[in-house]
Amino acid sequence: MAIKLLTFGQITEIIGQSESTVNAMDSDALKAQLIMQFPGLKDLQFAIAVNKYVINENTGLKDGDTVALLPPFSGG
Amino acid sequence: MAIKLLTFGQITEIIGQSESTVNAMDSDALKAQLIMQFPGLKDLQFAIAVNKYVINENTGLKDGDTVALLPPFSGG
Amino acid sequence: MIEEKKVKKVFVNGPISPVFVGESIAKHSTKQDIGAHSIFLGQVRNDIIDGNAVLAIDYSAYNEMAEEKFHEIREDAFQKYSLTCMHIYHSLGRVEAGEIGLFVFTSSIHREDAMEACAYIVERIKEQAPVWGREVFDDGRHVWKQNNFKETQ
Amino acid sequence: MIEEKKVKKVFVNGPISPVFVGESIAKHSTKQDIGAHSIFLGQVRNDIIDGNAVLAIDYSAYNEMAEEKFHEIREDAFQKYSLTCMHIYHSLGRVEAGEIGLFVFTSSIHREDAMEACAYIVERIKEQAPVWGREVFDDGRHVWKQNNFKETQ
Repeated sequence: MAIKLLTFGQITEIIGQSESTVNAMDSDALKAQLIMQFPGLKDLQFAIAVNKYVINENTGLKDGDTVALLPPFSGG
Repeated sequence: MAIKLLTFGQITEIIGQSESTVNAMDSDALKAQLIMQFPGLKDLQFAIAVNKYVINENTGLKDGDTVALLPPFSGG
Repeated sequence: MIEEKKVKKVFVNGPISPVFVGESIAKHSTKQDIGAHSIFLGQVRNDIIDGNAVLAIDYSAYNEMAEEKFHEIREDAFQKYSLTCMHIYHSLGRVEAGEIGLFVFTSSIHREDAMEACAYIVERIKEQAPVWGREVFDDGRHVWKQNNFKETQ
Repeated sequence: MIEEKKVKKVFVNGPISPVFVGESIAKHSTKQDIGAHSIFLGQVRNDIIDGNAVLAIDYSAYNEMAEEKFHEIREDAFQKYSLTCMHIYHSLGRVEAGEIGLFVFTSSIHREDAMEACAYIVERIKEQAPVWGREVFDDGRHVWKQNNFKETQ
């Protein structure tokens, strides 16, 4: 299950890279695993997008999916 | 009682001049007198300003006052 | 007399050029507490009325009263909204279809003030400024425009 | 693929120049059914945060998602309001204090549509576009900006 992980803004600063490959069954598992690896994420608010759509509940992941971690937006 | 009469837009077209001197005791008398002289004014909606302030009721006029007949606005 | 000096010039002869709008925006780059600009532009439409197309609008005004009314609208807008800057320009004379006859420009720290003030000023002008537009048709005839407006305070 | 082609380019590198805004306005003089233009410009403020002044904002985005989101916002605005034209430009990269990073431009026959659509689009962008602004201070540090927005639609 190779998932492409994209990060932005402050999250990239914590993780140290903006693009990587990870393994996870679903979005909750991925989030838990990332927080374990990067405790700095715990205090951050962020949304998760799977294949460019923001999800609001745990979502199953399959090979080739792109998951993005989105800190609060500040465009405009 | 020399009143300076200013007209604009369609009213100037009916009266034939944009500035003239008239005599009248008050705004109602002036209006009646103008409608008598220029029957085309009867079917027109217009506001009256005395010394640049739009009046909403009959207003006494004194020597040197400026009265303006204002057809519906269409600026902007 | 001091009162008179505060009245900013609103009327311009002929259309308002897009280049002038760009230059007005550029002048605000030194005002670095501004976060938002809102701009309204009124453009002359080539409406078809009874089969004839509007070529242009010829604007005239009761200048002395209009300048006072614009001043009052300006003061009221500064009172109601937290604004950094406000500019109002209105054409007099002939403005061809496709050209601009009204330019309202408000600036503020946060976007709500600029946007709400801009709409407020436009409504007040349409409703209360003693300005008249004569729509000139391609067959040489004309009609006097009449504004629709919502009642503003 | 056909879907992709309809996506209009929103992102520009660096600030949006006032001259570009003027040129965009000028292009609409041939569209003579337009009666009203509404423009919103977001300008970078030199806010003082903890005693340090913001020099610039460095914008980055999740480009692919943002372009789709802008497209969706555009379609929704055309659905909700009667618009003749709509243009959205957003900066990426560094925009200095006093420079412009967002340009929303709506045009319509009657003024209400252009003004309401412009406000609607600005709110949707602030709330939903995956764009981030890094505020760079004069002492070299930075913070990540966070938008305030009203819930739209």
